[in-house]
Amino acid sequence: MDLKVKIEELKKGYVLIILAGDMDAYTSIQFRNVVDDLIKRGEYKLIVDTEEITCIDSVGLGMLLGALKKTREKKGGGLWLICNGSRAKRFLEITGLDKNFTIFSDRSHAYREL
Amino acid sequence: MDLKVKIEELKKGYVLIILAGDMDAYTSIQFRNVVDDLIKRGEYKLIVDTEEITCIDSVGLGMLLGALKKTREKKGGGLWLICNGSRAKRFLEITGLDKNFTIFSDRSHAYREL
Amino acid sequence: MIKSAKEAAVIDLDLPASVEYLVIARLITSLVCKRMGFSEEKAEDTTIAVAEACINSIKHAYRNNQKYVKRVNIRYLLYQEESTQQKLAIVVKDFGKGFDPYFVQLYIERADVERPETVGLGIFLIKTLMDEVEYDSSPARGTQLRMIKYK
Amino acid sequence: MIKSAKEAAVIDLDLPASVEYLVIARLITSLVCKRMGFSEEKAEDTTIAVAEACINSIKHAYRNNQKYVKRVNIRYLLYQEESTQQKLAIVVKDFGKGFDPYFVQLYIERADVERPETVGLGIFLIKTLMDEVEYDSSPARGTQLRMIKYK
Ligand SMILES: Nc1ncnc2c1ncn2[C@@H]1O[C@H](COP(=O)(O)OP(=O)(O)O)[C@@H](O)[C@H]1O
Ligand SMILES: Nc1ncnc2c1ncn2[C@@H]1O[C@H](COP(=O)(O)OP(=O)(O)O)[C@@H](O)[C@H]1O
Repeated sequence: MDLKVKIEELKKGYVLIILAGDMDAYTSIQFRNVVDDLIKRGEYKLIVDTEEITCIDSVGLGMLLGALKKTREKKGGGLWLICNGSRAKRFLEITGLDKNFTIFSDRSHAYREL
Repeated sequence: MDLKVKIEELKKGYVLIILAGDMDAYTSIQFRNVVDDLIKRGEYKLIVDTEEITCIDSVGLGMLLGALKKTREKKGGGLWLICNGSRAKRFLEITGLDKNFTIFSDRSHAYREL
Repeated sequence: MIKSAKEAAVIDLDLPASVEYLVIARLITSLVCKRMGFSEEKAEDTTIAVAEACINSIKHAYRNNQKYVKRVNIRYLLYQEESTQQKLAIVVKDFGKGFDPYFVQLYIERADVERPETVGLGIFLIKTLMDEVEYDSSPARGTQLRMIKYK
Repeated sequence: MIKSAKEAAVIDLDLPASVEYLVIARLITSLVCKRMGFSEEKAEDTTIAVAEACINSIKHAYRNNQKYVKRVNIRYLLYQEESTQQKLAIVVKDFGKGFDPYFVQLYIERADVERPETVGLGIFLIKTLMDEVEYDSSPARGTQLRMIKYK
């Protein structure tokens, strides 16, 4: 019933945001705050690891879409997802929104490709 | 929300009953059926491992007491509990019913003492 | 309190219309689905649908109005008789401003996943994930959404 | 449906009076306790108490009588205002045959753990685990048990 947001550096210039728990209408505002903070500090190449998300809803998904939009407005900015077997993956597929994101299957995959 | 009941032989002549999950008013009848079956087959030295019980209520506890009574009615019969940090332990303590049972902290403890 | 429906077991849940309590609606839904013996996927679909229905009641039904009693009511009807097609019916109800059922039809048909910022994701999900969906909405009585998932 | 209590968030759950649904009562209770920020021990205590209250309604209230609507109703009142002592009040209600409150007092005092086969374990547990317990029971209206746990 909580969302945990952890930040690491995966690769120079790229911030890795690890989400764990519920990404729902109640909790996902936390994610938005973290993203807004990062952008303010000039970090707008964001990789979001969704593997540990146990539940997501349309509001949580909206937050991911919002973050995608905000980072893309910056020159060189972007948001990439790591999702493989997670709930988030299935949710993205059902809604057809997976097409909007570049998706990696795991962190090393993201590391190599970016 | 389920109770899993597994049977093993811990030591010659002693049957080990391993309980896992909910031992409540809905599920604990399963335990009673297993005990009744064992007694019918002439097995009445029973060790019950309660460590994996995630929840217990007065009805579940009643089933343990009932089994204690039934085994003790048999010559040489008895029922011993393995409980250490489990929910069952706490429940037994609150009700003061721990005094009615011989309790071991783990299986090897039971093995040595019996 | 309910008047038992002979063929179905009925469970009622009544919550404040606030995102804080979504987790409770989700948890009960997934437990009820387990009780029904639903597959994991069906349970997940149903849980998402109930959550989206609640989110809509929270986001839209009581917007800009203090006078409503801001509650969301969820009724589960478990049809478990072996002889018939087993199903779970769920009614999510609010007492808010309602909306025109004509538009519901539009939202469902459009399902505009290409432009997700626009309206339509919630109802689209509900419609996609459940087997039957029926809206009954009016300004006087709020919105009642009846959905069915077959086992 | 409830009329919001200004100081408390209210959650209502209404279940068939059957052991099959105990797990739902337990789960909601433990979620509500988490929302209250209760310690694990307090959450567990409260959950046990609610389960025992439901078991009593299931075991005793509707015994030998077909005419009752066999339901158990649980109301959670979450008092979370920072300025006051935070507490969770829970009302468990059935519509069964009721019993004499005089005997409740006896059960509580006796708490006969030496002879657990005799009556008294359920009410003893409830009384032991909760901070305040109040029974209101009559043949006409069934039983209402009000309990409070402080944070
Ligand atoms: N319970 C409700 N009460 C009032 N209006 C609602 C309700 N549910 C849906 N609506 C209306 O239907 C529209 C479409 O809802 P939905 O498909 O969930 O998309 P979104 O919530 O993103 O707008 C909403 O914008 C709202 O106007
Ligand atoms: N909800 C209820 N409706 C009717 N009778 C009840 C109810 N709760 C308790 N009682 C009565 O109080 C007695 C004591 O209950 P309890 O302490 O839980 O022990 P037990 O359930 O083991 O008898 C019961 O035997 C029953 O007669």
